[in-house]
Amino acid sequence: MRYSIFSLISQALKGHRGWQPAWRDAAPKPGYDVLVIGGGGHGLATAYYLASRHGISNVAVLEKGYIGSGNVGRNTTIIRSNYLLPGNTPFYELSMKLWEGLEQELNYNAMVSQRGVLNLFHSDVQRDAFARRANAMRLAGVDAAFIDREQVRSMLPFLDYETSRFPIQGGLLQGRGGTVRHDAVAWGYARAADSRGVDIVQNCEVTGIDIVDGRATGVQTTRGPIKAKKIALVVAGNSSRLAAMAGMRLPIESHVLQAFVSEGLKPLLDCVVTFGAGHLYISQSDKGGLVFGGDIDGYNSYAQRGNLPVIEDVMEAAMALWPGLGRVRLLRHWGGVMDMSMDGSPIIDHAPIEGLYLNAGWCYGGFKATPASGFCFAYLVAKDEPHPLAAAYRLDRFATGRLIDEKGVGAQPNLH
Amino acid sequence: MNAQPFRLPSGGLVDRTQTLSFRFDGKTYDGHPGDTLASALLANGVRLLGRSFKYHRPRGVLSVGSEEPNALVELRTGARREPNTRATIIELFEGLEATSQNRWPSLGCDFLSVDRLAGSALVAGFYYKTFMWPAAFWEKLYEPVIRRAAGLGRAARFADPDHYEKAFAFCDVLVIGAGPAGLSAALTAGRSGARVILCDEDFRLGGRLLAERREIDGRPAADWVAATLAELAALSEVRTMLRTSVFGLYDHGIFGAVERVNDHVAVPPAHQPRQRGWRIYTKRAILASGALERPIVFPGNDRPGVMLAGAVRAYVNRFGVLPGREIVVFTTGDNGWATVCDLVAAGVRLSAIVDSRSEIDPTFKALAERAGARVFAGGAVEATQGGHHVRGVVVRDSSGKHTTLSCDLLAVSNGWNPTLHLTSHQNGRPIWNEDVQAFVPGTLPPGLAVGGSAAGRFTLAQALEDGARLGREAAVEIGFRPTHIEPIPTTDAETNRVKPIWRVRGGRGKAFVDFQNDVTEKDVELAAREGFRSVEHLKRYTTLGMATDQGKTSNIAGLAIMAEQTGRAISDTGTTVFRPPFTPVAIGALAGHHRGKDFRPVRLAPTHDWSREQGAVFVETGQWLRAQYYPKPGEQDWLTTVTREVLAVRTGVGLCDVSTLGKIDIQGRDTAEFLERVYINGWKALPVGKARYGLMLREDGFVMDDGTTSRLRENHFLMTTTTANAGKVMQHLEFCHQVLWPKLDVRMVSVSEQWAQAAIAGPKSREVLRDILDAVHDISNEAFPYLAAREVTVNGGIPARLFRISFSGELAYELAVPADYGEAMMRALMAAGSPHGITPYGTEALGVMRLEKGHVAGNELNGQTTARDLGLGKMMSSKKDFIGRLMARREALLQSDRPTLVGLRPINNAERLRAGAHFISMGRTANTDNDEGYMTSVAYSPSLGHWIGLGLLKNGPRRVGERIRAVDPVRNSEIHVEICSPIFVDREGTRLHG
Amino acid sequence: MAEQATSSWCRRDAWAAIIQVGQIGAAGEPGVKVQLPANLQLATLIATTGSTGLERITKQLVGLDLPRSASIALSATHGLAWSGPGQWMLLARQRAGFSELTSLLSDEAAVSDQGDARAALCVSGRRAREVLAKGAMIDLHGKAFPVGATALTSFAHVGVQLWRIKDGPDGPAFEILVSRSMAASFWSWFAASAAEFGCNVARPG
Amino acid sequence: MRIPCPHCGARDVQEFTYLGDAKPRRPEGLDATEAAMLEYVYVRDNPRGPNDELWYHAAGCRAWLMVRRHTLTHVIESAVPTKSAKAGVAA
Ligand SMILES: Cc1cc2nc3c(=O)[nH]c(=O)nc-3n(C[C@H](O)[C@H](O)[C@H](O)COP(=O)(O)OP(=O)(O)OC[C@H]3O[C@@H](n4cnc5c(N)ncnc54)[C@H](O)[C@@H]3O)c2cc1C
Ligand SMILES: NC(=O)c1ccc[n+]([C@@H]2O[C@H](COP(=O)([O-])OP(=O)(O)OC[C@H]3O[C@@H](n4cnc5c(N)ncnc54)[C@H](O)[C@@H]3O)[C@@H](O)[C@H]2O)c1
Ligand SMILES: Cc1cc2nc3c(=O)[nH]c(=O)nc-3n(C[C@H](O)[C@H](O)[C@H](O)COP(=O)(O)O)c2cc1C
Ligand SMILES: [Zn+2]
Repeated sequence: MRYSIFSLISQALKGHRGWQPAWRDAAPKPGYDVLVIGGGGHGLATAYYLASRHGISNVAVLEKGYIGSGNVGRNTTIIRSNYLLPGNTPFYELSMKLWEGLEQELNYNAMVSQRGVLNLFHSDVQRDAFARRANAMRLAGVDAAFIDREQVRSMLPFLDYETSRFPIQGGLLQGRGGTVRHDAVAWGYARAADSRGVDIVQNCEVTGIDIVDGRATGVQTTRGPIKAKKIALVVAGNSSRLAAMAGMRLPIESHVLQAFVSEGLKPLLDCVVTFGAGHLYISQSDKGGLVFGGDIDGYNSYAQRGNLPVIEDVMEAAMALWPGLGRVRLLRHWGGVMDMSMDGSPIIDHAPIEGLYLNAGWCYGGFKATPASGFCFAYLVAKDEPHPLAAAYRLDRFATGRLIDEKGVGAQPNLH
Repeated sequence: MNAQPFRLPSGGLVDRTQTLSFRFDGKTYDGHPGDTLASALLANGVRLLGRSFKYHRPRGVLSVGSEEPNALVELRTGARREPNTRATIIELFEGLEATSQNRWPSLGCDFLSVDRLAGSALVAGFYYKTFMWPAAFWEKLYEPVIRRAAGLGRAARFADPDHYEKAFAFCDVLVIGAGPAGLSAALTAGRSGARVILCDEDFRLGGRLLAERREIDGRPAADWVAATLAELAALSEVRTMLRTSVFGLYDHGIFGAVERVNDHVAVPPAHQPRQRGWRIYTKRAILASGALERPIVFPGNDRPGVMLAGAVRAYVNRFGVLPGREIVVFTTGDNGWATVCDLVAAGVRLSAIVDSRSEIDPTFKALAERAGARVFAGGAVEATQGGHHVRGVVVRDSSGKHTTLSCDLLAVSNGWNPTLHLTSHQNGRPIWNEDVQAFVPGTLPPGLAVGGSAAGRFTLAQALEDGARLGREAAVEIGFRPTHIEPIPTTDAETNRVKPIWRVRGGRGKAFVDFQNDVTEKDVELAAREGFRSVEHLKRYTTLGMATDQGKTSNIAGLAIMAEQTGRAISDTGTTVFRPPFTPVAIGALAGHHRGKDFRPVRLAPTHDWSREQGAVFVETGQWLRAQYYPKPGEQDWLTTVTREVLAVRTGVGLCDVSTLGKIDIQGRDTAEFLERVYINGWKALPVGKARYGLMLREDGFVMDDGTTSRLRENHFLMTTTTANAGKVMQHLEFCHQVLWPKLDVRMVSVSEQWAQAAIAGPKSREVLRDILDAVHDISNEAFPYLAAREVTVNGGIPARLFRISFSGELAYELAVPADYGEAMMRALMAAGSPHGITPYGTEALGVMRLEKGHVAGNELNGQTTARDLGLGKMMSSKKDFIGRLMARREALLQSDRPTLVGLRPINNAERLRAGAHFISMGRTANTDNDEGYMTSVAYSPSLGHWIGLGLLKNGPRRVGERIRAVDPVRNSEIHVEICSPIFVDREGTRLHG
Repeated sequence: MAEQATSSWCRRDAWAAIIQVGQIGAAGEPGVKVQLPANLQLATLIATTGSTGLERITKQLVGLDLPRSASIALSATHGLAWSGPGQWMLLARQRAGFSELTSLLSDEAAVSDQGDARAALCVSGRRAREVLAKGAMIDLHGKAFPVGATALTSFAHVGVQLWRIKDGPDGPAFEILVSRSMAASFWSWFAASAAEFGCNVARPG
Repeated sequence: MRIPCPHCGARDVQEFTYLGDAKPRRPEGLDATEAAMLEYVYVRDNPRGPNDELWYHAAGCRAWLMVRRHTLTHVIESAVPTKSAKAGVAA
């Protein structure tokens, strides 16, 4: 059923008895043209674009838990395309464009909200680096503005301008950046993919990958074996585990990133703001909770939960940036397992095994990439050639030296 | 009006000898010490305390603890305003001021309350289905409206004036909860000699015993509590912490807790924090957190005056408050009868008791008779009546007949949920227990045991028994020996049978599952219908359990209804994950002292005060504050100052503090070999008494850091690093030594803090130094040439180190003395230099001069550049292995068109360059495809009279002489520049060697 | 090297302009007492791997056994604090003779002067442990941290080494070394933490 | 987390910095191949289970430790100085 104000009102009058499931809870068929492993944002988007752009709808998305149980359902919802390096900028801008038309495309309101992302800087070195980045954005046709301390103050008067250890000097503002209702992204893609014939199979964990004569032919799952012509791995924090099933090792480590939400508050923060002198970003959700993120915990982990030092670190930064938060209470915090790559950038490429495709390495920044990742990955899987805007995300870039290291910290995932 | 009309004439743990005056929504009321805001308001007959999130429904007090979903207020005012504060746990103090929230214009008359019709469209997830057309309307219209409706309370607008702190505690056994289970656990563990911490979030210890009329060993339970507390107080290794919520369980037995040190007073006393955030390190922990009573889902169940039966008991017994006068009890188990019993004991009559069970125990029947109450066995409440609070209920009896009863309090009970949240913090899953009709703890994290109600063992006898046993077991497990075993106290009889019902069917109107987020049974049904059947989907789609109470009272009904909708058992449906914090924690308490200037330590050079005296403006460099420039009176802008400083160095002599550089003392037979491996260039041939510039790479082939390293003796080197990278380099060297090459005899230690160091630069620098050094030291050009490095003495024997190195390109020295002498050194140099016009200069002038000389620094050493990129490729030795050697050879890193270091000068000398501008060839469109690099650093060169820059440019060095565009769209500028050598001044280095 | 400091070259230790002598925080009998040791001399000693020479010579020169685990050997004049595997902090309570002493050790160890690299303070008083517990992520309970124990750790983001010296009249006493550059930040935290107990600061001589 | 430093005793994880997998051995010397170095620098097992890791007691004794820690439960089995564990040392 199409969603609209009219269907909503007509259902309201009927006691909402006529709504259909947003997607079928499909049982796996014996075989598919394409198996997408991983029912996160990227996997569901991949399935949707395979069906909608490439006419490939004999597709199943296999998800070990419930869809959206991974990072798409636990991130801080920030979208932006303020990247520095040429391998990244156009790709993230494609994603931003896809976000901008997402609701109409999916007939699902994922609440894409372009409320602006403001990155603060606190030193001259940082200012120069941000200027470089802002200009790179503008050269790529991405919106970027450089604002000074007084402009920051007029936007966010409650931040600390008087006593702060690292005074705010200014900020890089991307007006088109913002937030998106995370769960709705998974649900919206799932519903749209399902309506095009894609099977969404939940509670189906892939436990093995069948490789015959160097070719991937199917998978073993907790719901039985499934054959496939092509297999697309999109499992974020579990990428190394799936790769291991195919005998591969990746330039990836799994790390935990925590996120935090405060009790619901009347609106007080309109944009997304990041603190440049510590690890912290804050936005306010449509429900009123302040959503915080910070640094990763810093060690390999599959635990989906973090520890106190980083919690305190994030809250110290919050108080340093915004001293009025002292009496705001933290409601909940949780963690996600992220696929931290060795240069901090993603991989969208063929695996060295025929029939196997790899989408991984999104670190803590892959939510914003969801539409473009699905779009470009579907392109790769369908056409067996990389999408031009994702061509830099090759697996062999570590060997060739064509790294995409935005932060310049080198082959140490916990520093990206 | 009668003051506190609902206060019982006697009883309770409030201090009636004192009266506290407080305000709610502008009206003044009285209460007593020992009250909570909720009990005091109830005593005054105030029932309407708040409005719900979505529908703005009137809400009152449901519970008596931190699980409260409804009675949320804004506490205090101004910068101390605290939104969403639970009236049920706010301790009353004189002058307390609270305001209702989420209503407009007033609590009684809220225009935002949603009527039936609109309410029927605002079902779970309605926003996903609409507001999509026209696309532009979302940001401009729909979303702002939705957002305005968001949230409950208002955060303070100003900086929090109170202080917070952190603290760390260590114990053998942590006991969480000081009810009967926790008290006896603390007692047995404590008696064995173990170090025990007993925490309770309440402001009085005793747990449910404070709320109940129970007997222990034949005496009132309060006596046992008092005796136990007295014994605990006498045990020196037992520490009791009141008002302390344990909010999270983290890895390896570490708990987070928050102590509300001064929330029970209007303003924290001088020198005291408002709250303290604790990290508690434990060997064992016992969770004795009790249980939370469950409400019942039926239409109108959210109206003020509907209260948990156990809470009613607590208000009566602990606070001496009768929350209503015409009382109906609606229960699905024995617990409702306990309330009847206590009301009767307090001399209160009841209207009716509705028990959903068809069989009623004869003793209960007798009790009802004494209460003068009608009994509806097998009945249910189908609706409540009233406006802002309950005035009546509609009861359906076992035959289906409806009776309307007037009442102003409906006590409900549907059994209890163990407070097992902390057992889930490490991903443990609770399991459904049919016997007790509740989820009980599943797999426990290492070191944690659960007892009493928290384990689903709901009787007092079980609580006492569990506590005693677990306390002893914990102590024994970590090696303590209990002395003698005291008998477990006996208790009066108690029954706790329950047959929960997850919703009352048949009624009309909204039946709430989650009170705060306004999730109704219909929303759960809708979620099931639309395929959101996993409990986690249910939660996210309907927001069930996502409010400030985290569904402590609501989750169970939600999942039970989902189970029923999907034909699954409750055990198969499962619960959502509980995450920390157990109750919301103020951000201030987690940050502690670390805000404002104390956010992170600041590092000050030993010469800091001297620089300040000289009028320095300071700049953050990593954690350090460094003197950036030294303005003189009358100098209008920094450029004037910096230009003066640079010219002073270039023509006379200048003095700059460089103490912040990292300094690593490296000694041992293999030091030279070690340096060979960590630096790209050679070290073995460096003579004693000489310094050399070194560059080190990361193993991935990119530049890590640079600096000069001096050979002080055969096996003793002193390495310097950049200020920013000092810690990183030290760690890297320790890695190389301890992990990669443990066999090498190298021993290193950071001496960064030991030495104050000053650069004395400029043609007159030698003269100045001569005055300072003890006469024995010959520093003529011959005796102390460029790159000489030696231990010397000053002022008659003070040990010092002298290096002839230069970042500025002038004849220059760096002199290091023990840090205590740092300031004296600066003063002495100033005095010695005054005939030559010695001028202090800061990092800004230093930056100008290094740029004039083409020296790379932070902006170029950004982790993305290789030695080749920086024009230093030739330094890479081919005769030895070193860190980063192989990875630096990767194909793309050798490509000739990689951006490489060049100098840039404006074609129009008047134009100012900007770091961060990108390079585009003349005639090309400014876009990513044509982007050829960027300007890394710029400065105004007083020597040349125009701006100069360093940049990384594709094919750079081969393009010297070419003109290109430096575009800076974010600052609306574009400047044409000429590519030149990065060395702008004294290319031959004559000044340096002079 | 004999050093004849003249008036123009005054020493200025790390606490100058940071700490003021007197009472801070709550008035009345101070719960915490701070003493700033004067003339404390320090040097890092790192032994050659496998060599036992250092053990012998320290015993000979200062009469103390080189601690093999996280503890400190103390005499009235000297101390040897374990400060990492194969590393010690040598301390002397007076300036005279220290450079001669370290040069005698330099055959058996890499010696680096650190006397100016640290700001030292001694904390005692009834509430000493409570103040330190506001920053110490280590257990300072008498059993876990007896007299003579030492630890390298951090307080409130500032790296420290501390050890427990002989108990004072009102309970345990600790000596703490703080990185010199962070002395001001350390003190800001310490003063705020000690204020509720009342804190008396003294500087001998 | 608390890491049981063999020198200092159990200490909060906050005192440590993390480097990662301790298994890869640096290919040493002028004969080392680029391919081997590539593996060493970039490729990881990243197991969900016990993992040998390099930790540095930065705020403590400054020793590099090899810690065997479970990446799902975070339970630590052992922690030894790398010097005795030979982590990362050329074979
Ligand atoms: C706390 C946090 C904050 C973040 N904040 C942001 C942000 O603000 N902005 C941003 O852009 N990015 C952010 N990210 C990153 C972003 O969420 C992720 O990069 C992105 O969601 C990853 O893609 P995904 O949605 O496909 O992953 P996931 O949602 O993790 O999808 C992977 C799916 O694969 C499934 N799976 C795994 N193994 C198997 C198997 N064997 N069989 C079947 N299924 C399997 C998993 O269950 C999971 O559902 C954040 C991440 C976290 C954890
Ligand atoms: N009849 C029944 O069905 C029934 C049900 C439940 C409880 N009870 C009665 O309740 C009592 C149970 O004793 P008990 O000791 O198990 O529990 P309790 O409820 O008496 O005590 C639990 C204590 O833990 C504290 N607490 C909970 N979580 C905390 C946290 N995270 N941090 C700090 N403090 C926390 C609470 O403030 C409370 O004081 C018995 O008297 C029993 O009879 C009876
Ligand atoms: C942007 C965002 C906002 C959230 N807001 C809330 C909230 O208001 N209340 C709440 O209980 N949880 C909130 N959560 C957290 C979820 O409840 C949940 O913890 C998270 O999705 C991770 O799932 P898990 O805890 O089940 O592992 C939010 C999560 C995200 C990503
Ligand atoms: Zn250690």
